[in-house]
Amino acid sequence: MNDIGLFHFLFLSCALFFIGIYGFLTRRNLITMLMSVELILNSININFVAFNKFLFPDKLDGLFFTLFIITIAAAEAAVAIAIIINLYRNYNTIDVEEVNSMKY
Amino acid sequence: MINLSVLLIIPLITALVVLLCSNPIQVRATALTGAIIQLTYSSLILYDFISQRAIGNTAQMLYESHHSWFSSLNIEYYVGVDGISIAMIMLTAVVVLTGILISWNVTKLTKEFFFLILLLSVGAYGFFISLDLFAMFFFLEVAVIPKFLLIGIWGSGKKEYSAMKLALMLMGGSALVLIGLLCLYFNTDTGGGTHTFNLISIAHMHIPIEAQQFIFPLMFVGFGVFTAIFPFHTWAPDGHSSAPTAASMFLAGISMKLGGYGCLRAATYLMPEAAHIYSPWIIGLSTIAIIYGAFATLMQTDLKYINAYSSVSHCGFVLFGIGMLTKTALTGAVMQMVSHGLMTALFFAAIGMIYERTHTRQIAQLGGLLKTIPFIITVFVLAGLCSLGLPGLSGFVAEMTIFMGAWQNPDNFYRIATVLACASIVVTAVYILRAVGSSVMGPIKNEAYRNFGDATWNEKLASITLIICIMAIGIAPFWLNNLVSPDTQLIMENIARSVGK
Amino acid sequence: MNASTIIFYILAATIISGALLAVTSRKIFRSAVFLLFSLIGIAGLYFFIDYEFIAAVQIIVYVGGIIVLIIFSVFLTHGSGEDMKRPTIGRAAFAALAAIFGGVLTMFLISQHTFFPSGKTGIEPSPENIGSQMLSTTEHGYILPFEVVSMLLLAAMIGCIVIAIKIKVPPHKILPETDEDGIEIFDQKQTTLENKQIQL
Amino acid sequence: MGTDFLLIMKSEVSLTLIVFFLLFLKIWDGVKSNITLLNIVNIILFFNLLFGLFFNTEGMLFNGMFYTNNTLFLEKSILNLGTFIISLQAFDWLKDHKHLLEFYILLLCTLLGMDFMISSDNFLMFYLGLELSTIPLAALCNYDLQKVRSSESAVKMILSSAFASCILLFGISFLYGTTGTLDFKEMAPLLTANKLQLFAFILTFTGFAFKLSAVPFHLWTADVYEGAPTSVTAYLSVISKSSIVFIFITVLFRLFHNYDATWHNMLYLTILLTIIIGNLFAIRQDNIKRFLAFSSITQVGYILLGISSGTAIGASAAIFFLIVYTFSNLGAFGVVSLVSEKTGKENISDYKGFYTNNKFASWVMAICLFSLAGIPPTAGFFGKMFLVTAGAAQEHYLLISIAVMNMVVSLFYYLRVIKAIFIDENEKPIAKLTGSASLRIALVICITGAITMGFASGLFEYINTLTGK
Amino acid sequence: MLSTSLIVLIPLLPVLSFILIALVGRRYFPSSCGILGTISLSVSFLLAVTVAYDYLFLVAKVGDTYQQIIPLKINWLQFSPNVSIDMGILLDPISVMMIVIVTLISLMVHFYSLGYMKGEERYATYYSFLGLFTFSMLGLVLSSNIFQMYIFWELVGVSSYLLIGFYFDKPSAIAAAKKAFIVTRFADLGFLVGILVLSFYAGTLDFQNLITKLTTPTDQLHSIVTTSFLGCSALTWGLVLVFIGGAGKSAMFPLHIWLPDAMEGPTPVSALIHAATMVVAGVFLVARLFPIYAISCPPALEVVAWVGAASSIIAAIIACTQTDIKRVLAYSTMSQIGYMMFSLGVSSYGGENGLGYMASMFHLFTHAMFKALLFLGAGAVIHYVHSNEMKDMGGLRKLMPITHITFLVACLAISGIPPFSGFFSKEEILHAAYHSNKAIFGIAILTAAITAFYMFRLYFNIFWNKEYHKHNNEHDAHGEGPGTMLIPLIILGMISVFAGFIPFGKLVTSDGKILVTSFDMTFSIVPVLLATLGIIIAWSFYKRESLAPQRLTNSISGFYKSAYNKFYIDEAYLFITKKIIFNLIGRPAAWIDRNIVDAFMNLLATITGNISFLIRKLQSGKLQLYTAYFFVGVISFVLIFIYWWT
Repeated sequence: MNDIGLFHFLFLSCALFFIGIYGFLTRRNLITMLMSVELILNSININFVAFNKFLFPDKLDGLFFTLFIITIAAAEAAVAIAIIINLYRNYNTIDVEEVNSMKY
Repeated sequence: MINLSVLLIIPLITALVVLLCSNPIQVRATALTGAIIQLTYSSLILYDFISQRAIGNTAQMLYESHHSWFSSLNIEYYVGVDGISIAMIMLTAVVVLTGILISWNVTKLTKEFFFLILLLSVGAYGFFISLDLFAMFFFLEVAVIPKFLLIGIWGSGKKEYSAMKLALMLMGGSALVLIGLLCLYFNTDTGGGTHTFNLISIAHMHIPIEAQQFIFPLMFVGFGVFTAIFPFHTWAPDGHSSAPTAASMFLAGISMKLGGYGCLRAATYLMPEAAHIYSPWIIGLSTIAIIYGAFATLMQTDLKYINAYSSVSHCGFVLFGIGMLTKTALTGAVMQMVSHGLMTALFFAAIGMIYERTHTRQIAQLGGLLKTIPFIITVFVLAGLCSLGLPGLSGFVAEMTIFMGAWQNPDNFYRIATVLACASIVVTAVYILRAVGSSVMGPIKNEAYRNFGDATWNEKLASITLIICIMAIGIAPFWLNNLVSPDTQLIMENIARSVGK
Repeated sequence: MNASTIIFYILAATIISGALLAVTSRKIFRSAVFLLFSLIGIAGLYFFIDYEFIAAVQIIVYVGGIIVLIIFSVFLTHGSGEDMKRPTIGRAAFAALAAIFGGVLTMFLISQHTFFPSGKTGIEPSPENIGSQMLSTTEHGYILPFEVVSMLLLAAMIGCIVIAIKIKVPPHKILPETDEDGIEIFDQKQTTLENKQIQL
Repeated sequence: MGTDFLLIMKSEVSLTLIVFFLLFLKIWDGVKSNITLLNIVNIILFFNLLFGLFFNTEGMLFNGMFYTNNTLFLEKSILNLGTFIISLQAFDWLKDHKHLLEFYILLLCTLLGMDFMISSDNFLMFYLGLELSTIPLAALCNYDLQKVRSSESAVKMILSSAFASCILLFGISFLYGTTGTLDFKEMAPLLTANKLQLFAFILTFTGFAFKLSAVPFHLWTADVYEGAPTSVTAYLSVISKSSIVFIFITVLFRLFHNYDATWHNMLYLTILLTIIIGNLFAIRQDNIKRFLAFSSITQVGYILLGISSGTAIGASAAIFFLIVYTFSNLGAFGVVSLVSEKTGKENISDYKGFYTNNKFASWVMAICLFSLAGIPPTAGFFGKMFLVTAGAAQEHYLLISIAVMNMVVSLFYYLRVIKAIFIDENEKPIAKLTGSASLRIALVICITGAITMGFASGLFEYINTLTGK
Repeated sequence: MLSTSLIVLIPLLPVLSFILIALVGRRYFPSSCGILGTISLSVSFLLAVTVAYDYLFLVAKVGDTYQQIIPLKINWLQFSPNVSIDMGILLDPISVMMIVIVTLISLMVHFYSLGYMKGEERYATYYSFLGLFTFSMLGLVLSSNIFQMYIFWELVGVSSYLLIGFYFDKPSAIAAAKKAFIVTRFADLGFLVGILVLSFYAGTLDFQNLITKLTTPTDQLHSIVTTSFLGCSALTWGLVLVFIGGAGKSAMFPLHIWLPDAMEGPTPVSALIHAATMVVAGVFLVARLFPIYAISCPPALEVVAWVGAASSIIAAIIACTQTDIKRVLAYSTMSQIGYMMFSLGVSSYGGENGLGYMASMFHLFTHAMFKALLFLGAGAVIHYVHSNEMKDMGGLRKLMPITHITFLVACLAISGIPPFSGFFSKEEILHAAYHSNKAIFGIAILTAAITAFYMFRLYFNIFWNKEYHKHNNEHDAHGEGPGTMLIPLIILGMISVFAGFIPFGKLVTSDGKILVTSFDMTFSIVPVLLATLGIIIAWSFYKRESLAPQRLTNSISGFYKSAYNKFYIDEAYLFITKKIIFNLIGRPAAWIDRNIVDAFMNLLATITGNISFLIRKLQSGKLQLYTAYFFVGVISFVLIFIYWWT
């Protein structure tokens, strides 16, 4: 794995990040938007882990950061889903385009 | 011993007591008492000041008092007065007192009305006694918002529009002042890289000329908006005409003077070189204001509009006097401020009294009132005569002083401007006589006018107070002149020193 | 091109294609599954660089937790069967352009940069090390974040419960209603309140 | 460690204890009356506020994960104060709410998050604090469970802030990658002018800008503010925002001081956009909460103006302004919550003739709005003046001019509300509203603060000595 | 024994009466106000006479020259160490003469008004205004300071305004008052600017210093004379401007238009203000500054001369055509003042050459007497007939014998028939004109003839011509007013007869030295003959009702019509004010203010509002768009701050 270096990981994560952004900007379902967020967070995790692994293996900062991000992602997802469900009860839809009663 | 802060405390306490009052009678009584105490105290200061000067106290500012306020920004509560400020303080005290008397019969939200008026007066007093630019600015803005409410709540006509316009334009003016103030602040140096707002010490500093060139117009125009400088005067006609009587009196009598005073004290005094450079511009603008205001007045049909536009013209004289940069003209400008303050207050009071009875201010609908309400009409005519510069009343003295001073400026441009400004007194005569002629004289236009009662005691008291002041200045101007001219002399010396350098 | 390289590219391909499909598939359920693949691919990536612990966490939390949650919510919101609406062409084009532009820019910036590895010997990211650091208060100790995140989880939990719990009773607040009964109730309330409270 | 440890972390410790106490109350379920509960909570919060003022011990814990000093204690006290006031104002809303204790648990968790966040000297702690203060807040936005707008606002809040944290994290990951540390102190000297770091910095900055709702990252603000329950809106616009400002100052001044040229420029642009766009939107709002949202966006512009000076004075001005802003904005929100709670009306046009029946509330509203507009003698004037003065030290006079001229525009829309309340005639004005005693206390605190804070020069000087260190 | 306090009392008594009546009298003793005013004026008059006597015969003569005496000077408004407005009293022959004239005529008018104004609703107010006017006029003539003079000048204008507009429910009266004030105000503008010019160069406002500074040939004076602006020297400008002020007050062409209209006021007022006192203020002003005109700036004096001459002839011609008796008198006043003016204009300073000055002052004095008499007489007639129009009169000689006699005396005096006073003063004027300017002399002598004609036209039309038809409700058998109205007529008639014998050359001269006037009988023949001719023509035309005047007017109908319409000067003014000033300046100014200046401010607000409306879509309520903007924002920030703005 000598030739698989930091940059590979970074490019991968970068691609994932922007795929996530694309998804976030285009998916009309709130749950899929949430999924895009997860993708983005994962790309960031890759970044942290890769930096930790390839550049600064003396400390585990990146790794811990990743761990916490994963935890928070879980919490965030839970709350978001709770909210989405509540929204669904009130609106009877989870299409993000239709959730625009407040504007201008 | 005189403590200037009392000038702020008295109206403040009065205002607070007003808030605690439970019925309109108490409110009025409290407000009146407060105003009388204030006038008494102001007179005391005036008396003491004159005697101090007489015994040779030549300090620039008297009764100074320093308190550190925000020391990290070198902001101080720093008050002190010279002759100019005292003149303005007296003006304020008189106008406040008469304003309260005139609005004796305000029935709608009496408490709030008097509270706001007193709050406004706090702003004015504070502005005139402050020697710290920050505090000055503070008080300048204090005096704006009460006007909005006064016009908005108790006004007439298109009051919302006028109130909003007035508030926004005045705030726009003060925003310009603020920008100028900040630039000025950062161009001062008290040593060690700290800056100061202290007016006196800035005056003794040398502000770089480039900075002055940038700051001066901001400050001057900013304060000028308050004085209805052309073309930022349009708040004045609408504001004055929509305001209730007392508010009109305050607006024209005091508020417009804040601007003039600011132009003099904060702009011209602190940035003499720039004042010198911009002097032709000031003269140009103010001459336009004088002439144009006068001509615009010619076409007005509403009494309040007439006085409002004529205020534009008259306040043009203030700026004109300042722009001339001669000692006499500056003195004249100060006198004009005092004079116009009193005169226009009287005028608005008279208009208010007429309006209260006839419910119209259109000159075409008035007529023959001299027969039914002679006292009020006499007041009205006197105010008109003062406005057109009748000798023996204050307007004449002030205008003549300005002209005399203006003519000292040996430059054809200034001379022509002076002649034009002089010419405005003819136009003034035309519109005043037009207003007086067709509204007061002539046959009675409306039979309902026959049943009016003449002025009540409070109206009489207010009018007479103002008339006495106007005549006191008109007949014996020397005391005002002696009060003011040493200090204008000082400002002139500052200018001369800087320009000479 | 050795084995590890190939493995990496396979993983990368899984991740990227999973992600791409997850954000484009019109069936929400499929979308979730593709996301699952992508996440598993990422876990694989962690294994690939010997970060087993984090790979395990990734699988447990994401696969065992979040994806399940998502799928669960998909069922709850009745959206699983139908095709999702397409994004408008303009939106999709814009998003694609922006994302590609952003991606290229970032990659460009990354490729321009020279990273400076610390060059020190690494700490084995073993569960023991991680565990001890996690609960250590000394240097490189993560006890405080650990505690904070536990608070966060607590809060999230409570939040979820409050929000998602099905309320059977009528609204907590009695708003003035148009029918007469409502007004009556409201008025009674007002009067009782007035006894207790001083008027503003 | 020992007592020092407890004293250094006293705010956090006490908050945690309160959270657990409330949790205990909830589980025990012994106190049935909401009003009693509310009183208990308010008293606790009051003591928490008092406790925050004393026994301040500066120090650093957990190897830089947590540090505190007197400035931070002050900042935490500001947050405590705001929370206390909001809690008082929420009385009417909560006294019939089923999930009262949960509300406070969530609220105090976010407060705890903010305390950790502003005390952090480390990106990890910062991030955790940020999320702790965001995620429960999104749940709180949804607290009017039956209201459509409430859930909409919560969705917008959580998804957009998740997105923003992603951007922020992306930036942080590169900062980590290029410096090898998460610690502010260690990272600061390692930041050089290379482009990737700059890129990472800009991402971080935009993350902050999002939280601050600075234009062009502000769009979520208005919708969220409008839909959330009024007390939560107040919390969002005051407490949440203040805490971000505090940490933003720290981050800019402590961490990114190598980039000061860049962030001056960024702030320059942001301030311009924020003030102008915020004003432009605010002038045509009718919903008063939405209106206050835009007005608070504009206020952020001014706060940033103070911060952009990069000096201690600027920081003190910002902190001072936030104190003033806490009082003023909460006062306004107090009245709004009173009205919307009792009548369900939230539009400015509904406020026409409000003064006829509700004199005290009208004056509170007026004074607070004047304070927000920066009109003397209210404290807002001083706050704004100091911000502008501090900002002017950079001698970007164009910026200052635009900012100052925009104060006039903002005056316009504040006056619109004042006009509706005092001037406009209304056939059926809002009837006499009676709020709870605690709301009254809150309003009195607010106007007292909004009037007197400006004259309390000692406070400003005190802040200045703290930030000057 | 010139006691300062006594001198001060002369102007102060009237003003005290004014204050007393205005504040107290009007309300508490309205009917006694006339008495009060009259008494105070009598005292004032007596004091004035005493002072005049003391000054002329006891005190002021040092050597053979009258000295100017300044018994009182109060610093009123200090502009700079040298320049100040002082309130002072300056006694010299002309001011002494003027106080006598003013107090005398005023006293007569006060006395006369006791009867004339009796029963008037605002009787007390009338007397208070009279007091105010008298005070102002006395202040004017006693001024020691040019600015003090200006102050009283304005006060006189206002009192005149008040008195003209006394019948304030008559629109014509209001209009006339307004016109008088505005026209004179316009002229005063010249005066004011003139003062500014003069005072700037002289460095003082004090008459004495001013005259000394501007007549002593120094470098400074030289510089003024050479500083030119638009072709004239500064001094010329100053003096001409000051003269414009004087011309306005004195109703010189073309600023005379207010004077005929001013006859809307009560007739005694016309006698006081618009015949005897205020209107000569312009003459007085030129006389006061005469040394400067004469010594330093002859061109300005030339202007004075020609304006005076033109006014006198134009007014005379117009007077011939007017039918309102007061208007005829008004034009005659204008004409006579023109006489005084050009008399000053043709004079020069000192010695023999100062004849014109002396003559002018002399004429001022005599004219004041007989013109006041004429007005008071006309007042009596109007009082009886209740009309101003000649056609309503005729044959009144039997009904009003005393009025008739005194009126005739006055007519003879004004026509310059010896030995009435007018003859002497006019004679001197013609003399002076003859010696210095033949053209003006020609005009003068022609004017004299026309004067005689129109005065007697007036006289015959009132007292002869047709028989007077009594109205139904006529109550009196004879038309004379009460005694209070007759006594002033008689007194003034006496003075008009004898005043010509006062040796003016000894008393009032340009340099204060005695001027020996030679009396040249041969020279007098031509003017007297011409005047007699005028009378005869008038007699033949108007003694009885005849068609002769009609025929004459028909034959020169174009000229007659234009003269009847006062040469359309009023219309020209009206055109300028209404069409040009109101429509072309005032209206546009008001329009611009509303629609450009103010609209600009509103436009700013509208633009802001519109922008706000346009960008509202930004806040679309759609979460993904928000995020998209966010993302675009991030990318733009990255681009801007990494690559562009660093």
